[in-house]
Amino acid sequence: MKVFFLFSDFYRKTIAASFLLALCFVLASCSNGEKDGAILRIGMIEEPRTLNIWLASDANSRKVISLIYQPLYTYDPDTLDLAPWLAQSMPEYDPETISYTVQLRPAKWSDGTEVTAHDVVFTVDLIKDFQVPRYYSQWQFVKKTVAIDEKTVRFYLAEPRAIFLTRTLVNYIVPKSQWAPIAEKAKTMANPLIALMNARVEKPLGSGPYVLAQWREGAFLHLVKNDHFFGSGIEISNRKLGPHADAILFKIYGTADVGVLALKKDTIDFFWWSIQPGYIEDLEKDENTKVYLSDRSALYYMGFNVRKPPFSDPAFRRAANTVIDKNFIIERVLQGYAARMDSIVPSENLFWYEEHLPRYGQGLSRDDRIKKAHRLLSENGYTWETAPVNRSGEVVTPSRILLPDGRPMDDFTILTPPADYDPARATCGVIIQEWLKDLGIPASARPMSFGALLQRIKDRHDFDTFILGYGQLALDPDYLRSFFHSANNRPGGWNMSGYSNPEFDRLADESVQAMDPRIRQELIRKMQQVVMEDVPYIPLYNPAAIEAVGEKRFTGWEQMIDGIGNIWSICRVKSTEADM
Amino acid sequence: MPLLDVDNLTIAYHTRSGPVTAVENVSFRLERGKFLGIVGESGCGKTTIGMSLLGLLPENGFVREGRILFEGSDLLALSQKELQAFRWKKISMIFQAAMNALNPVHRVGDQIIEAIRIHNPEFSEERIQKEIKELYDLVDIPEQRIFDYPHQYSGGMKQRAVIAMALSCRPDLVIADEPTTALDVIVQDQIIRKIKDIQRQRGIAGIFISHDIGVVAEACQDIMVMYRGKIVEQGKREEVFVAPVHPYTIALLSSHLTIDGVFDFHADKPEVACDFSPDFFAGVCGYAESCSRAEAQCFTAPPKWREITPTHKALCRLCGQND
Amino acid sequence: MTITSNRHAAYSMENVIDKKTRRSYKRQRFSAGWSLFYKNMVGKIGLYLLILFGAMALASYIPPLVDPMYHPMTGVDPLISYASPPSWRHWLGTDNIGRDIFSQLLTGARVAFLVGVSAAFISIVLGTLIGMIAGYGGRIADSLLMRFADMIMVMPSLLVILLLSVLFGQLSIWIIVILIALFRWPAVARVIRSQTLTLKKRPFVDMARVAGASHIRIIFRHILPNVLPMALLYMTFRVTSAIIVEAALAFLGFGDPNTVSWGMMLQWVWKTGHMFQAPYWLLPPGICISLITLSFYMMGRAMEEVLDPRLRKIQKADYAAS
Amino acid sequence: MNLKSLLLRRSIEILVVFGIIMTGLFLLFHAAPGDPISMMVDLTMTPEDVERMVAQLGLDQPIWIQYLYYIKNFFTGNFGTSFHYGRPVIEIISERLPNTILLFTTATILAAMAGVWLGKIIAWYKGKAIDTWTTIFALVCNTLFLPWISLLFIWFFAYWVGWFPLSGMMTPEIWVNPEAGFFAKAVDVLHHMLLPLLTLFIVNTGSYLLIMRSSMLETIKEDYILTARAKGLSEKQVRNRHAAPNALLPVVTSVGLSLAFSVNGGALTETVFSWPGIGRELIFAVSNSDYPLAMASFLFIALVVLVANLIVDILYAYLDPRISY
Repeated sequence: MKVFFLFSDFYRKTIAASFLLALCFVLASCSNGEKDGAILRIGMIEEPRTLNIWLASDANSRKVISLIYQPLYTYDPDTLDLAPWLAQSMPEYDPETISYTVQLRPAKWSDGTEVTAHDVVFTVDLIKDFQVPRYYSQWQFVKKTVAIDEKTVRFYLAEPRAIFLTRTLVNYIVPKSQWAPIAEKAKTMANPLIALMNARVEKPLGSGPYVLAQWREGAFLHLVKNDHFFGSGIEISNRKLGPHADAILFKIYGTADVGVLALKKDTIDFFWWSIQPGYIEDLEKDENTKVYLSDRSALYYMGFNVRKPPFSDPAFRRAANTVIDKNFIIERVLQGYAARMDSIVPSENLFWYEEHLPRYGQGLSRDDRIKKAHRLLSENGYTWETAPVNRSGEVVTPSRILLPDGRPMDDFTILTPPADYDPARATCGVIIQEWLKDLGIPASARPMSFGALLQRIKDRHDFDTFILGYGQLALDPDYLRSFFHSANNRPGGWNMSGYSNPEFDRLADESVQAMDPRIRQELIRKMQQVVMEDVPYIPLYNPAAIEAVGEKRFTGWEQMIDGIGNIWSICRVKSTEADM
Repeated sequence: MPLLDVDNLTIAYHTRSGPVTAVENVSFRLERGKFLGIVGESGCGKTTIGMSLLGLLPENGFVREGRILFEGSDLLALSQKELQAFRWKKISMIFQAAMNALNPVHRVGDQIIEAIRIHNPEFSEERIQKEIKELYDLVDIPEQRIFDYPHQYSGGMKQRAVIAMALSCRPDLVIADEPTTALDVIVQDQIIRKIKDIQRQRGIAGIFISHDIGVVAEACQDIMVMYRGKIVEQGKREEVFVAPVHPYTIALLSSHLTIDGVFDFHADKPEVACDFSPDFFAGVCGYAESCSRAEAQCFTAPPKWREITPTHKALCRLCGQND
Repeated sequence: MTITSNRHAAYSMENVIDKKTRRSYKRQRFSAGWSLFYKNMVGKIGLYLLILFGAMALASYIPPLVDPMYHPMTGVDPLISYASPPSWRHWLGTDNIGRDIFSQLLTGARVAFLVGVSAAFISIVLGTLIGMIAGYGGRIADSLLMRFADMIMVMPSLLVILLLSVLFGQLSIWIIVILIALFRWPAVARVIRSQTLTLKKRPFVDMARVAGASHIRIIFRHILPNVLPMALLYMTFRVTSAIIVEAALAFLGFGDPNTVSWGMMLQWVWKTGHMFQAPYWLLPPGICISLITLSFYMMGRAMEEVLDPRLRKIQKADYAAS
Repeated sequence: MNLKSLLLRRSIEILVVFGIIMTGLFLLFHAAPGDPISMMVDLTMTPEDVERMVAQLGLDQPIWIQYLYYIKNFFTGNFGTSFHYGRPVIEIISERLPNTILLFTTATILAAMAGVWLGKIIAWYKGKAIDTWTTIFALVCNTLFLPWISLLFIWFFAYWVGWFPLSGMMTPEIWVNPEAGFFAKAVDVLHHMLLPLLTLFIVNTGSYLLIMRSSMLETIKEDYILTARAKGLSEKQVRNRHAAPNALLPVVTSVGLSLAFSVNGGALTETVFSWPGIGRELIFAVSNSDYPLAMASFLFIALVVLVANLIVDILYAYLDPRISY
């Protein structure tokens, strides 16, 4: 009789019950409508990987961490100069001892204890002891850090370094009370660094405007206002700081579409993610949402493996640069929301940017670009059975290009990140492949998952060409040296192209030591000329940061380079209801 | 009033190439407590007749003309609901393949109880238990096997269980459609004896459908021989077996071995009359092609009913040369 | 009489009936099957849809000839550099870089056929061979092969292919096709095996064996022709699953970037943020994927009814026991 | 065969199959281009770290010893550390797996029940318009491209009509509210689950309906159906008591066989709806080249499918007395 049971009543009851339940939920959803006006709701595309500051390298973790840990100095939103943050004032430099002295503000950790010079010393020593990746390179030239008194700290440098002010001092300071025990324990482990980086910090102790209250993995993060935040009510860089929202909820949306829908539906106040241009029109139509377009300091480029022929031939690279239509990419792939790049340094970075650089194919029509590239290649010994430009000067479909030694060029790949990671770069790969084919250069685009891609390019040097980008390029152009100095041409080094030019090396070495900005500017500009003459990287574009907020509940976002998602915004946005 | 009166029944099936007649102008009567045997080769329409009595023709079958009167009421006029109440209560059936007639996922006892309960909703639980024990007793299956599953039964037991099921509502008429086909000879014999016993005990009427003339001969008083949807000869058992008239019946009988030997119908063959009934059938004799005695007229003119005795008739226009 | 049993009869009398009658018999069988198929509403809809998609696939060669800007991958409208709604110039509008969605849609049909049919074909060949070997080969081969088939069957193919793509990097469309085929044969093998098992017991196989035919000859000459219709039937089902898996891969961003498939189009519309803004871009590829799988599925079901004699018996159903 | 020995046999079979899958994965991992070490190594590691890890994982050993390490690590729950999260993989899996099981089993059970129920009824109207149209409708549902229809559903039901949350599994506002009790939280999770459930339900019900319908059509030709009718059972009784339980058996088998395919769909649904399940985690891990997480997620998904198959086998045995008695 058991089967009878299965088939009669049970069925009807289950179906009726599930229907009732469904109804129940729909009703429940309606009653869940009330909202707490004082919670700032921020959408994120992915969950942070970790809130362990030493492991965090992804954008989402850093967003959350930036609200918890604070640096000594931060960038002024208007001038992008250093603004004292945890520090009371600008550092004092003593050229004789090559030391900087920093005075701290009266600031407290979120547990109410004072932020002291000992915390700063501890942080620096920890980074140096453990050689924490990402941080170590910025601190390694700091010989010694000394706490002069509870609120004064002095850094002794081994040699003058230009980046100390612009890069090193904006790093976060961590509390000794929380990290010292972890560090002690880690030192006893087989691999101290891994132990440190994998240590779980359930409740990170910070000095920022918010502290973590709850992290529900896979769903949300809940941060509440730090009552001990040093900035509350004071004015820095002519801005009065809050924070005004009682709490922040980070909601995870997985895909940008849903994040944007959430914004339109007013379930979040800000989507902290640079969205695709496709959304702009729609969001601008909606009266409750506002789109912020901000400049970015970013570099998207195509790189060559100059260790390998024919990519080792500058003429070949110049021809490739000539045939690539950057305007096409910017106008179509990025819908115009990007700036053209002709140097490794973004043109918005006026102080360091060099204007007088070769422009290759700029302003030419497709045919003219092909003709120019064809001329360049022919002059350098490349031949074709059917050339891309025939005798009467018309552009035709060429046969495969023959290298100067007479052999046909082998197929090669343009490695790009996969489309789900960045559709723009994946599309660029395919488009550039087609342009190169106009010259008979047998390219094929190959998206590859990001980790594997980086590993092949950076660690194994096993590639032909690639398209990559730096989303947040530091304002100080020290990266030129990292990218192209021959000393960095090693597995794991940042000179992924394998570029090597003694003249560039010399200029780069000089620039490191140049403490006079004028002299350094001169050197940096020269470095750009050298690089752009040889084009180991073809800079493509610098996209705009497109961010959207819901205007209904919070206003007062602070726009600066890289967008509105910054500490200033978080400290200053106000609930519209509070005003009433 | 006879228990069952089938009058001029014609049944056809819809097929892709139009309707095909399966049973044509069949008429017969059955009295209470009597057993009627229908004999014929497979596909001759005998099962169709059985099914039509229960209103269970396949979905593409339909009664073209004729009447089926059961205790004077017309079965074909019954509504679906009335028909459901009528089935098993009045007429039940022992199906061809007992192996498949029992639902494999239900216990045998439950399947029998189900029938009792539907038709006797007023029965108490004890009463039902009593009934089923009686039934099992009747068909000689040990009581403790009542609630076994069909796959735990042997072939003979299944057949007996099917018989028990057929008797569960004390019907007036049981149709047994090839009840013994799939069984071996010994079991066959047991089953037939059982059926005869039960008939005697309960006094029910039956229709026994088989291609096996020996089985029919053993159980039935009246015999109908069918060929291609038509009754070709019908009469009392003795008449048909001792003095078959239709060449098909003769062929059927002469090819059959009984347990006692070949049917010996030549022994004391009575005089056979040659009275043709006036009603003619449309179409020529279906058997003519295979008939060893066919004459020219068999291929051109329709066959006629010959009444040999009031109870014995045959559908054949040949006369006087039936030896 | 049913078609299947006729077929066995026809082959068993191979040497008795002369070729001509056999051919006419085959033709008759085909036309009977065809009329049955055509009467089936599901089959008819499926067939019309399929013809439509076939026409689309063929038509995909035309747009680039009309104007290079209609090239599905590389052609862009010189005047439009954003996603634009349908117009006379672009019947279904353009995507965000100004490519014509209609010509992409047509090319998608070609890719779908290519992927679907080739993956299905490979898996059918594999499945039929393995099924016949398992069915014919006897116990050890049978149980080994079928255990193996069961094992493949419990693997979620899409996820395995994803895993392979993380291990081996971006997969090209042909590798994807082969991988899909490798995960899709077991169902075919099961059916073919059971058919082979029944065929093996038929007299004509015994006759062939007595006549001295080799195993290979028996398998290919006597068993294969009889299991072929079933294999073809399964091919239609395999086509659908191949198309779905390819589309899902492309949708997730693991497709071949040099192919314009419908899944790829969905991925573009998704990742470029036009999902909920450009219905003219979002709807057509999704509808096409759904409809092409539907059409193959419907064809398959209709064929199943033609081929399966037991299902065929139920024709007109005036139920309620007349 | 009795139930116990069947269970035992199937369990052993499943263990063997799982062993083969594990081995296959191990071999794949070794056959992949590039050495296995470089795949396991995080970009932040120094050469010494790598060496230490090589020793720890036994990657400097002969392949069969490595294999033993691999098996040992599996059974001790040591799947390594996720590159992406920097946490032990087992932790992530144990967070995600219950969510998947919740969504997937609910969807499968509901869809199977509804599909079976509808298929049972529809088969009774074979040849009528309602049958034809339901069949076509079921076919359409069954062939809808899942991620696409999920997106349309999100847009329509969650955004435009606004009945459901857009995605995810919980409403943070409710979960951070200290006043919200268990019931409110449970309702919230179920509310989030409804739309993905509906999507999976619609797509899966179609296929179960079709299988049940065909199976019913086969079953009603059986003799015992005729017996049941002859017994005077009403059509509904015949259908529900006699045809359906038998027709259900092949459906149960094919549910088992199609589980793997529905897992594909489950992973896609999880991804589109941001349901924090293991399928989404796998796709995510694949995107991020998080090999340890991807491998472990896959193994667990395979395990889920195998266990589900075992449950289906038990269900089959329970429903079919020929096996259980």
